[in-house]
Amino acid sequence: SDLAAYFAEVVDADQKIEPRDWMPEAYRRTLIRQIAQHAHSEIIGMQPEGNWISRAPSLKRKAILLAKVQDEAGHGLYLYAAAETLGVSRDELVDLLLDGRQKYSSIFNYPTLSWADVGAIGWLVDGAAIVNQVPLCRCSYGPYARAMIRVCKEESFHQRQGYEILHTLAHGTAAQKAMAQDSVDRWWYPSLAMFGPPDGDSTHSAQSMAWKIKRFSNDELRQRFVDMCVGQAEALGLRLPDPELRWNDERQAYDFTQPDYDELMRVIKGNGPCNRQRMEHRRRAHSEGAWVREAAAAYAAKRAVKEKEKVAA
Amino acid sequence: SDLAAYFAEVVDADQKIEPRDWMPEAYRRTLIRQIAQHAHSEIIGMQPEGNWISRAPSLKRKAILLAKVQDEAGHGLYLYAAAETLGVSRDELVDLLLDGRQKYSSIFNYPTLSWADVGAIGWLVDGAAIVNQVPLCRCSYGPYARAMIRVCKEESFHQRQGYEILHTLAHGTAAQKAMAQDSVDRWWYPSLAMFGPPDGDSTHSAQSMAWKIKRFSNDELRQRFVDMCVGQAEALGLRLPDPELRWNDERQAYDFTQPDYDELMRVIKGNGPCNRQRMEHRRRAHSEGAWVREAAAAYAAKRAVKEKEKVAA
Amino acid sequence: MSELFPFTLALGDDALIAAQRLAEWSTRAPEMEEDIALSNIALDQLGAARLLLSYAGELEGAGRDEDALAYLRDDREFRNCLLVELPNGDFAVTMAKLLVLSAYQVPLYTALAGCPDERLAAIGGKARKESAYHLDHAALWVRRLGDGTEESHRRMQAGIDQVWAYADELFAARPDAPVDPATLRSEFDDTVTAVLAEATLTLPEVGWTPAGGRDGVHTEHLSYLLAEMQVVHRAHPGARW
Amino acid sequence: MSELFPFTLALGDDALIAAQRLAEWSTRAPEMEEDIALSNIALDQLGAARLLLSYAGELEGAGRDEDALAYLRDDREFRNCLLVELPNGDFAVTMAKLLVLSAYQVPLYTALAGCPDERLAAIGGKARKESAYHLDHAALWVRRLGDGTEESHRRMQAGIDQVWAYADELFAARPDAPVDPATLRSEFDDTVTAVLAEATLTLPEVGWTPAGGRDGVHTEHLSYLLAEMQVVHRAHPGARW
Repeated sequence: SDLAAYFAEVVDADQKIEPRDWMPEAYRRTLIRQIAQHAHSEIIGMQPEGNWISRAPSLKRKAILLAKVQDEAGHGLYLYAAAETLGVSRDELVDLLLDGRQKYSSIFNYPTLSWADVGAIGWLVDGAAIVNQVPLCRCSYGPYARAMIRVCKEESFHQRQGYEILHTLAHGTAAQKAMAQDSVDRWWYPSLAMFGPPDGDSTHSAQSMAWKIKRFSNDELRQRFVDMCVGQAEALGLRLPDPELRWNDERQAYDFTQPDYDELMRVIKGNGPCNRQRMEHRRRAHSEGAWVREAAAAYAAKRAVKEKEKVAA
Repeated sequence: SDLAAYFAEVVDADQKIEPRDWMPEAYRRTLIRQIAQHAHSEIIGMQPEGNWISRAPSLKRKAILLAKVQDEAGHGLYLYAAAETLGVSRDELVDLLLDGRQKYSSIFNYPTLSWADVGAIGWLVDGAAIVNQVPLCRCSYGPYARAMIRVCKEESFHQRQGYEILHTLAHGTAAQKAMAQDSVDRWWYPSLAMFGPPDGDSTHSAQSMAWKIKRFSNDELRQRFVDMCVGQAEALGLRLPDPELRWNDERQAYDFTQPDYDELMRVIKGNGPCNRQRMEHRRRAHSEGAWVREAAAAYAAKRAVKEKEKVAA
Repeated sequence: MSELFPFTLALGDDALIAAQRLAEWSTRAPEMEEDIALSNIALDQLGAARLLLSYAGELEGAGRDEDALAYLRDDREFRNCLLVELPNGDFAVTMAKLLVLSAYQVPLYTALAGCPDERLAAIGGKARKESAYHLDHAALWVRRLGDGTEESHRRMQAGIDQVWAYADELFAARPDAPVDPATLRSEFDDTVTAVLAEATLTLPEVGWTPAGGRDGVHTEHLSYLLAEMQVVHRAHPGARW
Repeated sequence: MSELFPFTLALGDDALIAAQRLAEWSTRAPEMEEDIALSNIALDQLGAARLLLSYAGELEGAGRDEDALAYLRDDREFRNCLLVELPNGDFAVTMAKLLVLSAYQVPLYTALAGCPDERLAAIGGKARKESAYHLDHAALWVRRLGDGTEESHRRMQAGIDQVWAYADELFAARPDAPVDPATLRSEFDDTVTAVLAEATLTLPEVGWTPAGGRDGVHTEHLSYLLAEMQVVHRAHPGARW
């Protein structure tokens, strides 16, 4: 059809598909799923870091952390708005999350056990997210690409803050340095797993590549992330917990140990250390807030009636 | 009447009135009110000390405190049982407490602000309670008198523990000693107020004296308490916060500053620092436990039916 | 030690403890936009707290910075009003607390902006704009909840009933301070009365006036809040963060 | 350091953290008799914790007594199972936790009572009687709630569903220990299965096995519990109490 041809042409030419444009139903569905999952990840991802706001060890760090968690809520909102341009409502998507029918990034199912984890999440988890997301700024769907540009800008700010936290700890007291190393030890492999299963096992990839939703394979991005981290870890004075990590001159890249993909699958299936806790937290906030949302709606309805009466009078 | 004469004779002879005996309705009502108030005080009185169980600074102190708060629950139960011998049920009395129609000792409407308060409550509050209660061991109503004997034994044990806590603090670091002094400063006058308004303003006293429910006036007991505390404070190395406190050779007793009876009246009327908090805590525990009590009753009823069926079969 | 120290410390402690409580809503608010709004308000309070505590440390002249004051004092040394340390309760209680706090902070910071002490005047000038937003936000929710559903009306009235008595402490006379809070009461009363009327809510008669925060005699809640807030900082004496 | 140290420490930490959680019910239980009963059980656990931690300190040989071990370690150094650190939840969750814990501690302490180490044997001999009472108490309530009202059945089943997965960690093999917990699993399963059947409850299928407590990788709950438990002790370094 003409529409399909026009769609293919726009994608091929690296132009943007916009909400008003025709698009294949599978493209729409893929994007909704991916953007929603991304939005859910921002919202659920507030919890592990939010866990340390009340205990942040200086007022400055408390302010930075609070602002960061707030930014994540903001990212969630942009992304839900981007998904809404595809003809689905935020409420529907939130219900899909709360019912467990849509996922969020598995990384947020690990617990934050120390203040240093706030640093490690910033450095490694946000770092991995950026490597994943930078290519999405060129994604074929306009609203998603534009949301990602904004998100990535803020994420790289967050990543720098995380790096700074770890840097301060790694150059602080012996206990602080040990805390930092312990965090890196716990977060390294889960961060590597954020790029998804190895390319051989990845399902949706080929079609997403063709549609220019995805631009690099899981393994390419993972390698890029490892190569980026090695030098930063050295600068931090922290050790990446991989005895096999070494420069491969032939590949011009670092060799490294793959994360435990069985563990990744367990966590994706809902059986990570914190899946139940994260979902219960979100469900509780949602259900405990129901009376407030209802009140706001009732108030707005009353006001609308009053406005009408005023106009009529 | 013969019954009234017999009642008067028993009381005059310092014998005990027992549940099966005839007694004037006003005597019964006075006793119910007093015993219930006493029971309520034990139950509400668990809260200020219970506030420090989770934070007790050594495991030994934690065990002692937990056992003490548990003892208070036990005292509450004896006393409700003593009141029940007068033809009222514990559930009725608990409802009277929760509705605010019966009182508890005003002392428990002050907050516990430090670990030392656990010591000060033991030493001063339990000390004042003992001075109040020892004469009640000879009260004319048998079940109350016997409950008080048991309660007083445990209370003096608690008082010694409180004294010990303060002694350790007063002989510890400068910060510990300051903490102990601060507690005594805050608890001294409220403890004096535990004996009630001055004799001139006390309403029920004369009749209670005649019935041998009460044996000494408020002011007599208060004086006895002050005289007891002065030496103990010296031994502790802590200062009682009363510049007027001095030995009166003529009276063979200590002169002292009276507590603020206006404050006492405010607290009795429900306007102390913690009245609302204490009542809300109790009401919440009661209402949150309702489904458990209902389940226990339903289970017992089912079992009773099954037992009957077994017998019938 | 400057005579401005106790006043500045009290204001800083109000803001700090308010920030700590408001931040507890992060990830728990009734809707996502409100999560962001409450974090914003918490950030404003925290920002004011940092300016005030830093300045308090200078006024004291004993070498304590904002973190020393925030993390290394016990509850008996805190000078915040009781209102801000009360537990959050439900969203209605939180909005009742925020209404009272911001209806007090708006005239307070406005007056402070005109006081002779330049540092305090600068802090007041910055903070009054933020407080005006907090007040708008709280007032909007109090109206929505008060005039929303039957349940929200009941909860909002209960929230007001619960916190109203704690307002008195805010306006205790302090004649020597750069701004005597007693002079702010009538503006406060006008603000709150108007909001409650629009919200179809009633001003409760209370008959008790809890106080003590300004003298370091707090509720039983504050020491728990501080135990959590200070735990990491205190576990690493002398460390930098 | 004796090879018995890690095992003894883990048992002591289980008992200590269980005591801390159970004691949170003090003044909050559904009925007064139950307030007393839960305090009793908390006191038993605390008593066992003190014996075990004191002995652990001796086995370690580094001069740490029960209080040094209880108050001066961070969560990463605690070796308790995750089960005991989970929040209390409602009364049904607490009874589910207590059922699992005591159905594990009864055979554990019984076996310990016969182990070659005299001190551990003595502790086991004392604690097994207490644990038998805890088990009876938990089983009674699980039956009452499971076979009580519709609401209590729902809550009790939810309680079991919530904690059941945490049982696995208790029985992780420890072949070098005086008692290998793996050998206790079948007795545990028999006990719990019988109680749940009588209570008209179903054993959930879980499919996940949370663990990490024995290696010091806990849930996010433990550090909050410790912050509160340790706050006074840590605020006064070196003080006696």
